[in-house]
Amino acid sequence: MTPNLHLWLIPVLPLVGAAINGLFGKRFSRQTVVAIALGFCGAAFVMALWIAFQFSSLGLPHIELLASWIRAGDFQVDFAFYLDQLSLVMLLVVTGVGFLIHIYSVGYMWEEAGFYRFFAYLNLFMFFMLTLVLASNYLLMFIGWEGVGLASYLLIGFWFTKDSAASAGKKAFIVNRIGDFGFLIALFLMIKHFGSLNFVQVFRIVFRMPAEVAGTGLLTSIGLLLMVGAAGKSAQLPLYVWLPDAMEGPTPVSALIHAATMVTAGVYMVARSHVVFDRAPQALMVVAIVGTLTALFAATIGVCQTDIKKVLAYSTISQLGYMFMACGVAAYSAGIFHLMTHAFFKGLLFLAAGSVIHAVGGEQDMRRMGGLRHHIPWTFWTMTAATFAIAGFPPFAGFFSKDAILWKAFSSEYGSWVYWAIGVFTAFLTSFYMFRLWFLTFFGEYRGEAAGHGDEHIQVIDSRAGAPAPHEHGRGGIHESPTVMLVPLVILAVLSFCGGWVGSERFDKFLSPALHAEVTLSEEAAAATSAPDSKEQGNSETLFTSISVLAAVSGLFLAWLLYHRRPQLPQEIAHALGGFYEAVVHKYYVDEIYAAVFVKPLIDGSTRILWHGIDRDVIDATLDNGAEGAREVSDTMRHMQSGNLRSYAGWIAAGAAVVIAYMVWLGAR
Amino acid sequence: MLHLLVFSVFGLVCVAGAVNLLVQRHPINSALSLVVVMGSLAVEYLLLGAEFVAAVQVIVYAGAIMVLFVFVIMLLNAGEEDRTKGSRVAMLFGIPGVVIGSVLVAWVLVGHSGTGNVAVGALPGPPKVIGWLLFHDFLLPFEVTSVLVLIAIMGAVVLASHPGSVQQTSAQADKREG
Amino acid sequence: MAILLTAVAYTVWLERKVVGHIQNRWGPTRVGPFGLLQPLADGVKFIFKEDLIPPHVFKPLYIAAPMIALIFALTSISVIPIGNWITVFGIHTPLEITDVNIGLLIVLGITSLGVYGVALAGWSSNSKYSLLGGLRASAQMVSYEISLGLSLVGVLILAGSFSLRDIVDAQGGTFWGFIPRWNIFQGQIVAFFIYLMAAYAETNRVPFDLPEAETELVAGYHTEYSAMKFAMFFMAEYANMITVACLATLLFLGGWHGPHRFGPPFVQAILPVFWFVVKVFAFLFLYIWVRGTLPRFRYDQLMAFGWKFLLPLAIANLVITALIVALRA
Amino acid sequence: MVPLSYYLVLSGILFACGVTGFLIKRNIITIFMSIELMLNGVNLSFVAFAAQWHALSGQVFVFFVMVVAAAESAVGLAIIIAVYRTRETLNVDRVNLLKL
Repeated sequence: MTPNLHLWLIPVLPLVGAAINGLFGKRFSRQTVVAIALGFCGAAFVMALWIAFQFSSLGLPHIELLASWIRAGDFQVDFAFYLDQLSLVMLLVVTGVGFLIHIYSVGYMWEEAGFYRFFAYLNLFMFFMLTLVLASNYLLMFIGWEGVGLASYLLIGFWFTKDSAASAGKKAFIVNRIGDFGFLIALFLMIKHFGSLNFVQVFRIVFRMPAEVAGTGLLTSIGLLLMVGAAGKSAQLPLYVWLPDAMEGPTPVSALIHAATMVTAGVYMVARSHVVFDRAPQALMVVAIVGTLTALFAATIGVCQTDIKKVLAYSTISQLGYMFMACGVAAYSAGIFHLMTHAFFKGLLFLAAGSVIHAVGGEQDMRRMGGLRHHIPWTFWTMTAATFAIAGFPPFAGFFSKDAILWKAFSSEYGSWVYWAIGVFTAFLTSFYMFRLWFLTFFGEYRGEAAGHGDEHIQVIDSRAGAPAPHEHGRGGIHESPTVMLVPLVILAVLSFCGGWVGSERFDKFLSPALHAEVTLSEEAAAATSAPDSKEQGNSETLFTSISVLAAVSGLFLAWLLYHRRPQLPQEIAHALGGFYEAVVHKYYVDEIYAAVFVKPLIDGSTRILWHGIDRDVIDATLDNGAEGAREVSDTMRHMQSGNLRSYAGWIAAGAAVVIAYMVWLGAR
Repeated sequence: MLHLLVFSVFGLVCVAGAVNLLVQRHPINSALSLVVVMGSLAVEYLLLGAEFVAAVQVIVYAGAIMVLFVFVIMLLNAGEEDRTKGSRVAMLFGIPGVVIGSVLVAWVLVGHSGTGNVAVGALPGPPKVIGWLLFHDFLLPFEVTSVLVLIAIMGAVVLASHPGSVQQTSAQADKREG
Repeated sequence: MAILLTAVAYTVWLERKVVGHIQNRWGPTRVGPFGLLQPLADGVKFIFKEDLIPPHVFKPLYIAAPMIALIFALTSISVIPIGNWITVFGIHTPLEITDVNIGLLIVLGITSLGVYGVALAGWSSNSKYSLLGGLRASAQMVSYEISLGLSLVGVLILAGSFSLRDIVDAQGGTFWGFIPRWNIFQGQIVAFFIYLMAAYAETNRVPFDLPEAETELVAGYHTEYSAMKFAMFFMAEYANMITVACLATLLFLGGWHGPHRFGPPFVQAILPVFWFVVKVFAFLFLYIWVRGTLPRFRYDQLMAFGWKFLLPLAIANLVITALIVALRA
Repeated sequence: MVPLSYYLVLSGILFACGVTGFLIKRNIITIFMSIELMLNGVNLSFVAFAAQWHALSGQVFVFFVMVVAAAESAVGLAIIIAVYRTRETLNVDRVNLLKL
């Protein structure tokens, strides 16, 4: 029997860390807080590594039952952990990158108030992410799903005193909830039709069902709903609005959540339930379309963003779009491969951006930066590595994973050249805005005031709504970040450099047992792709890779041309484009539209209809009028009690007369 | 025909007494007119053959209750009733209303129930039968009325004899005690 | 009527003589032999005296009151049968003015009306004394009326009828030869005493004559009256006395039943009447005798006696007689 | 022979007078008397009907009415005395305050 791996230890360790920090953090010194947080997260990482080493000797889907949770009739859900190649990869990514970000944030958040609170949230986030990844049934995954949403809310709104941060946190949480809503309905459908939520049972039932080629059957609807959940969590087209605003949170948070882990949850979930998607081609097509559109859309917005973190946020959305496009064309392994590489270089980009902001004293606007390569060489070189990686230059990781996706997008049985074309164009845009960022921050002369002495910092800080923004220690001008921040940067740079060498085929083979073992269809696809036209596939593949490299280089050249050679050129282009440029700058007014379409009517509706209409006019009215009516009646009656005996006598006589009349009438009748 | 004559005479006396009760300003006069009414009623009862009732009427009503009234009137030495101007409305509606009402009632009564004629003394006379009835058929009401009277007595005693609850002039004191 | 009035006059005379003798002084002696004409003298005096009417007196009632008193006093006599059937000159008439089968009731009714005379007199003479006198008199009469009525009920139960004649007939015959079968001996002794006291109270006589007590209330309700009106009251009072006496004889002393019959048929016819008169005379004598001797009751004693003693006794007596009758029947 | 209806008319009239007295009169005692008058009117009709249907129970009812009337007047008069003692007046209109 496979040895008991105590999988449950991995999520529980960060939970313990979070508990200790959260409950007693106030009394610990910063060093102890760091020790606890890093210690537990590191332990989880070591556990993951230890499992990875043993992995080859393990049985394939290794399920460990911890305890039974719900036992309602034949429906049964229990705390069980599921380990296979896919979850192992995710495990390594999450714990690895998470650990590095922990180290980084020690330096970044050193002067922050609520230091312990930050690390408690981080550990909490790790716990939820790990439960999500390791869950063996959808319900436990859903817990992780919600928990991650909660942690992101807490972390985004870390500086809760700043109302923009608080509302950003709220926005993130609400949008996620909308996504979760779809996910939940999918769960209900599964319970109804499959009677269970465990991956094993569900996949076995779905495996036997025929593919719903025509029409929208059960599987398609489940697929679509899962897609909604994933879109909410991974910020895809309809529900991406929360991600750019999530930049309000501290940079390591953005790095951890919006680059490496949380956003990838959606991709992981789609990959995990590939069996469902394989049986529902329409759903798969939707995933692909959404993915590509998001990629293109986000990339266009990213092009004209000025805030360094916003640019990275939109690039994350577009890269996620790539991953979804990959899943959409049933190239799950490519998607996951890109996910892994993306985690490395995007994490690095965010952390580097963090150290850049750290260096210039909290300034996030690229227009006020420039020529920083001399001041912060380490950050500059690591940033360069990440930028080349994301742009997709050959030796770097990004090239391999993106190229794999693009190739699968074209060649895959579900794919079509349209996806490939958009993909390439987006790749071009990606490299363009990445190098634009690169040139603006590191080349040219320094445009910020931080060059002077410390006072600007204060002025700068004051300008930002006087909130206790992260007041970087303003000692002297631009300075390199402390080593504790640089070490993770270097590691990530190395990873993003050589991450790609694994190669998509070897990665594909590695993941195939998890992703393709029982899937007949995708096997043929894989076989088809790899076997018959391997030769012809070989040269067409090289053709495609060369095209994508060309796109990346042209992106670099354009960025160099516009932002390095002739900096005034962008303004002219902006004027030329006019309205379109304005729209793009304002993020196609999506937020405004959402506000107008959804938020406003909801608020107005509830106030006007629910509050005024029903509550006030109906309920209160009835009560008040009732009371009023009673009072009036009693008032009229009161006059009768005048104390005047003879009026009483009169009333008695009248009453008697009435009675007599009635009697007579009765008699006479 | 004698009966009719006697009846109408005493009937008129009754009505006159009743009207007098209304018209009289001084309560003592109205009290006496009431006694007259009761007397004539007693005679009416005799006409109807109910001697015992007549006798009791005289003894109880005229003899006891009216004496009580006279007693109270004397005791309280109630003065003339001050004539207040009757309200227009009362006059306007009151009198015609009453007249019409009584005429209507009279017409109905005369019209419809003209059946029975009443013979004088036709009632199975001796009070013994009444006694029998009283103590057999109507025993329960009899007992109830006796309890009622008991309560009435107690009530009267308590109410009337409550001395000095209110500060009163000396004149009243001796008068009341008399 | 004539008989009654002369009887009234001579009762007055009798009373004054007897009271005088009790107080060992002579009664009226000067006018006529043994003062026999004294009542006549009084009557004349009353008639000729000036009949003044005090100011702001409630005129109509002031005058009416004595009349009411007298009228009721005299009417009650009408029902009382004096003797048995007598056939005089072929006319077979019962010796009474009218024979109503509820005689007793009528008497009771009229005595209760008598109260009005007294009450109205007291009130209409518009003076504190007379008002108080009137109040007391009427209160007294009303309360004693009840015990009077109850005491009579005992007799009724024995006789079984309201008609006085039947009651008297019921008392005919004797017990074991010598004890006459009068009600007084048929267990009605207690009733007789109650009756006696109630009667005194009814007529405001001696022990209960507080209303006209000279000492305190200056002749009570008829203080303001003079001459003729006073005479009326006076006569009314004595008439009542006689009525009560007759009633007593009828109800308790066996009416006209004498011990035994003797003498010729003519005498035989008169005999019942003779017995009746003798009994009435005896009762009156008792009256006067009591007047002369007993002290006057204080008012609250009087009322207390009336309500707390006499009434319960009367009820008890009634219950006992009812039991006897029920048992015997 | 006196037709029954005459009696009823007479009692109706008496009752009417009683009611009007009850309404018009100012003096409490007079109001009481008009109540007695009404009761007498009723008694008359009782006896009249009793006579017509030769049922003695009618008369028995009269007794009960009398008893009730007696009780009522006793208590009523006591109240009147109490009222007079506190209010110094018998005029109904002035006796309309519960508290002195």
